[in-house]
Amino acid sequence: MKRKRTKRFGILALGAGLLLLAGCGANNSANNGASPSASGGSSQPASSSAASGSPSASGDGIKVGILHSLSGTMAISEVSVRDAELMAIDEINAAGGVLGKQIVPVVEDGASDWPTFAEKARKLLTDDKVATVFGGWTSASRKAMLPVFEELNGLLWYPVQYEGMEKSPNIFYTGATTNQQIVPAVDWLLENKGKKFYLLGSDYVFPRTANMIIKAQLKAKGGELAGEEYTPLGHTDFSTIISKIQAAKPDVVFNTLNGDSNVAFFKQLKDAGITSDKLTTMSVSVAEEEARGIGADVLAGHLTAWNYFQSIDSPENKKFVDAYKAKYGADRVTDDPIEAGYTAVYLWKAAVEKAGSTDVDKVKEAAKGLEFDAPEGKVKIDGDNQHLYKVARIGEAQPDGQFKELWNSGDAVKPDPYLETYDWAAGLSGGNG
Amino acid sequence: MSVWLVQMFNSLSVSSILLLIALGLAITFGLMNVINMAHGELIMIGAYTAYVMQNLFADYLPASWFGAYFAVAIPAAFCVSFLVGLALEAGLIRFLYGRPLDSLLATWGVGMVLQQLARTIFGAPNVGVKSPEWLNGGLSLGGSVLPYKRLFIIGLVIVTLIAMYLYIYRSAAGRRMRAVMQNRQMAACLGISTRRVDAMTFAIGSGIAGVAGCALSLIGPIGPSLGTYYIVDAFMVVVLGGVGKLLGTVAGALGMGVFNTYFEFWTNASLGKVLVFACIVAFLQWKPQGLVAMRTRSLD
Amino acid sequence: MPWPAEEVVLSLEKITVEFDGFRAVNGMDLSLRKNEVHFLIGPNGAGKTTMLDVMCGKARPASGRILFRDRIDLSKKKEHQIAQLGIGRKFQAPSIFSELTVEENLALSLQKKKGVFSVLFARRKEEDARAIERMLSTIGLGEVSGRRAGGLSHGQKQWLEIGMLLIQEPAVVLLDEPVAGMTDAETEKTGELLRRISVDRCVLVVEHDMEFVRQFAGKVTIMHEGKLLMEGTMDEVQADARVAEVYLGKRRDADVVGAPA
Amino acid sequence: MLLKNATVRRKIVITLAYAAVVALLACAPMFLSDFRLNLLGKFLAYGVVALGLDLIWGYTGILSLGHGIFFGIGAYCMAMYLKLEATGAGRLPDFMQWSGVTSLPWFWEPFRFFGVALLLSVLLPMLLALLLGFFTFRNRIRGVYFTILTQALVLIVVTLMIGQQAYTGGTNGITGFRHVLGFSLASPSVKNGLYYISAAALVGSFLLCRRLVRGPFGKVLQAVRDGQNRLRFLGYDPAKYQMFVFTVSAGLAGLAGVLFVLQVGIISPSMMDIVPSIEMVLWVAIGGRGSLIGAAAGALLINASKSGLSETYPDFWTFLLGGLFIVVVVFLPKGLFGLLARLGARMKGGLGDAMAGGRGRAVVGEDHR
Repeated sequence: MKRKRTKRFGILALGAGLLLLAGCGANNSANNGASPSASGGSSQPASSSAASGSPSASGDGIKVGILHSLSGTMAISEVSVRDAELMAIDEINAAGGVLGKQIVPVVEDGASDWPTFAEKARKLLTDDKVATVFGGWTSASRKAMLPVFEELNGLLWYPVQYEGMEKSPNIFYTGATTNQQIVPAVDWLLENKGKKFYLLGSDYVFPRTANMIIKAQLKAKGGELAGEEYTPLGHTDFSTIISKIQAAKPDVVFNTLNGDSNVAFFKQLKDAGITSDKLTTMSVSVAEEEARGIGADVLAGHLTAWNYFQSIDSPENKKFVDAYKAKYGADRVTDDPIEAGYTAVYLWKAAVEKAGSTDVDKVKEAAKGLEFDAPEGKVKIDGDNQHLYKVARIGEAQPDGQFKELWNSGDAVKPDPYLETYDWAAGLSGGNG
Repeated sequence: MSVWLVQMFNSLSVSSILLLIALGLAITFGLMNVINMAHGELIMIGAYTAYVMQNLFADYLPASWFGAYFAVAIPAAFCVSFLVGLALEAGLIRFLYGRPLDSLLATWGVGMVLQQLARTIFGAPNVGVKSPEWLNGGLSLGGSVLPYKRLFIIGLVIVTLIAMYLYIYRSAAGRRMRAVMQNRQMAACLGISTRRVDAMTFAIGSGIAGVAGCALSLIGPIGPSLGTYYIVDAFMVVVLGGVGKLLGTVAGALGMGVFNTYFEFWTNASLGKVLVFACIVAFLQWKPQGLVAMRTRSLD
Repeated sequence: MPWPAEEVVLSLEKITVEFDGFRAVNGMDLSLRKNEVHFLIGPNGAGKTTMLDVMCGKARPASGRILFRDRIDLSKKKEHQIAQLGIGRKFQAPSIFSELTVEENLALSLQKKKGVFSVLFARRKEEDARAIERMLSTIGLGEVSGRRAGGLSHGQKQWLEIGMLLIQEPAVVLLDEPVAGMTDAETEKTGELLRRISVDRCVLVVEHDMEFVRQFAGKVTIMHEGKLLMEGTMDEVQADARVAEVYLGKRRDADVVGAPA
Repeated sequence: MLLKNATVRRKIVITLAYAAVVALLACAPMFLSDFRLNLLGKFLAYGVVALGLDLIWGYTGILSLGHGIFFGIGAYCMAMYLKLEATGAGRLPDFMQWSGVTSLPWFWEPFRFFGVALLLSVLLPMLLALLLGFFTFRNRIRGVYFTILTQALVLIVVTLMIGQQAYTGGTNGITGFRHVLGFSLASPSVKNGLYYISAAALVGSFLLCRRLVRGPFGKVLQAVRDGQNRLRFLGYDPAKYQMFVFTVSAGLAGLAGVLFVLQVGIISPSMMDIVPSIEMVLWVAIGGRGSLIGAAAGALLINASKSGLSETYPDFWTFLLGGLFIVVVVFLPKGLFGLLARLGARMKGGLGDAMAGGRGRAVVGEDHR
């Protein structure tokens, strides 16, 4: 008898849960239904795909999605990018908005979990009907969101340097692809530091792909591979790897470690008595923000390759850095992905204004060849692959946590995600997926 | 030749770190049978205490004193984690004695909250700790360098271990603690306040986690998700060693550290980790009680 | 399968059991016969419970043989296999399934084929219900058959466990201090139960309560320090000087503790 | 007479409640947006895992923190099929191309066929569970030790999956699917269909689990939970029962993985790791262990609130959810479902219809090791 009663209440609970869900869903669709008023620019309401993310603007603003990890292991990097994107939105709104409307950010937490990124992207596009989304950090989160944006014909601005081999018609890549960061860095190292490379990375797709490219490049240009090592994400003891590096005696350690592992690696490298004058390291995932976590004294002298440093001396950058510090605190720093996220918002704004609409297809069309004076210098959207023309830079960490630029490419480098213009890279990409 | 020496030192160092993170757990899990998944977050609290101490010293004391911050940070980390542990025990753990698996789930929720709390207070990015000058550099030994920090951690583990031994086996408080852990009813009958002993024991285990976090700030990252990197390793050490035995925990840490270092040396970091864990799983099949078994004749 | 009244059902030869180098049982012999209530007594630490453990597979002998019906060597078998052969054990502390009802406890024991799939596709039969009904009245728990077993009194739990044993109709019943902690009335009731069940099977009882032992005219085996001290009727045992020496010498311990062996 | 009436009335109410739940599930597509329906479908898949976990934890007393891998293996098997289907004949999946693999590895070949993929996605987890169970349960590893062992297993599998990027897609996992059996995964009718399949799978799994926990078999499981050593001396071999339910439970997790990947469109090692594995257990703990409805409802409720809270409070939803976990686990050992049952019993108690001992059962949290 007891059991049966128990069961009955369980059923009630389940019913209540379903109702809750249903209510939640209904509520949302009601909200969306109530505010479908066409945006100022998009004269044709919803082209072919009525339900699929047809960009909309509510009466008083244009909704955009911000989708980064605010919890979990990736929050250490992504929260700052979100901050920069929100700052850009605030600035634009203060200056009158886009198409005379305010931008309304809808912030979601990707929770460092790739399926959650996909879920939230879908929610932003279908429930909130945002005009565009700024978000992602890891390649995995981008890969997870990509099918959603392609299916619903949404628009994603991805702000982080990555391993290339991709050009989705629904994504704008405002970070560097390999030929704007890794390839020039390797060339510079071969010329200035030595031929013998030791490749060290975290075990995920970016380091593995980057190293595959580097190996091909070394082979073509007379470099030598001293070793290749991957550590699990979150690896924190590098004593054995440092021993291996010491035994291999490379000229250069090319470091594609991610996040927390960098802190452990550089601290332990210094403790083992290996300083930057004894061994050159080149990192591609260590920026000003990471430098704070590592400790500026520890990192000093080590090299990094980026497209932006906080130390860049230009009026645009000064304005950006000052605004960021004023908004979030004097102790905060800017870095490449933060700048790329900030730039992305402005690029989208420029494209929308040029198109006179937030319609995805129109914005994409308008974005072709669009130029913008970003903090890193003039950037231009490549109409073909939707990446940015960027200046490649190499910097040296200073004891104050900033990077001193040692070299730059002068002109902005044309993005080439599949490395099609590099002979030695033939056969790497295996065709475009 | 020298590589082998260095590797021997490295395995000792890795073992000492594993032992340091596992010692607190050896108490809360080994003696009290509480599966504290927030142990990693207590380590994190210790690391952030080091960070706060550093900032206090840098801001309020003359620069010449800066090097001393770390010496203050260790007891401070112990105290902070101790207090957090005390609060945790009073508000939560005491309802969970005898329900080890429930304690696992509840403390996992605690870990979640503490992580987000750290993110709210200190910001999401990692923070940096400048290590004191007297711990920089290392002991040169035949062409290789034994970092002072790693030597310091080995020393710290030994000191902690001795302190724990003296407390548990040589002090009146430790005697009460063992009495309660072995036979709660009997101890209560003898007039021991089991509530107080429970609270103290859990808090001490937490405090040691704080010390571990403080030491780890020397060689690793300091961020909100710091604890997640260590928690499973810590449990493995305790289980491998044999629950309820301090000596077992030492043996477990040594075994795991040595195998991990050499496997990693021969293969790579990922495979090394897989091999170590596979060995532990296989070993526990063979000896479910761990390296140092505690014998009982009871049915369950 | 009928066999002569005097047939040995279970025989243990030169059994030695070690725990961490300590010899709990040292070269002990014991034979159990059908239709017999056999008492195993001795001071604390004599190895009585360990002998039961050996018989039911809980402890493995370091050396010696355990033969069931002259053919089957039990020392290689696992606990559940030994139980299925018809050797039932009742533990000292009542061990029943407290979340199940009294009736469910009995049904669990009654189940003939105990493999996963036999149980999964088992149908409860009319005769099973009758067998449970009978056992409930035998152990006097008919009134509480629907109650959660965990809520029973100590004595009721002991009877339930005995019932769970008997319903399997085992050839050998091993009881470890069945009346420990019982009231006088309960002890008496248990005694009656014991007499009834000794028909057609052999029963081995480890007991401290000499009064209780005396009520039965069965065979008594005395163990001391892991060895056989003597075997005989209660009268013979009481008259023996060696018994008096080891037993009286230790008597106080045996009476005071009476619990863990 | 009165009793009989009450019994009949209760039966009617129960039947009606079941009917209402099924009707609600059936009608959901009519009042939920595509996105919400997709979410609900995903939660239903989670419900299947929760049922399997409740079977081993709530009823048999085995706590597995490794169900993420069974879920993941099931999902990967289906994902491999979907990936090959999306890639097209004679071409390699994208991640293989950029990892330098030149021909399809042999173990990918069987996954060209939907039927094989579906079969393997249930059978492989079961096989792995059987293997693990065979060793651990026979060696009588249980309770906390088993739980920690499953965590080690998770680490092993996840690290291996990540390390073999060329064959598994590494941390990215496998994504970018288009069709299943020729139907476009993007089309609303296919999505509706998948939702109904998930609902049916949940109901089917529920019936299967109910079949297992009722009757003599369920009693043996409870006996394994409450005293497996004692059970041995009754002639049962607990290890076999543990192996059996553990295997069934793994199979359910694998099935859930299939439903997940079909609806979510991605599977990656992050879904198999320690965190999701613990979360799965929490669904059961919060819903109410030892009650199948509770477990399934827990999965739905927790995930619905996780989605809802993280949408409303992206910055501090973890506080709320973490707090909920703590409060429920500590103060409601039988979960929310147990609380409801208790309230129900109290209301009934006023009517003089509750049995004396009955209430204690729901209130007291027995320690299930």
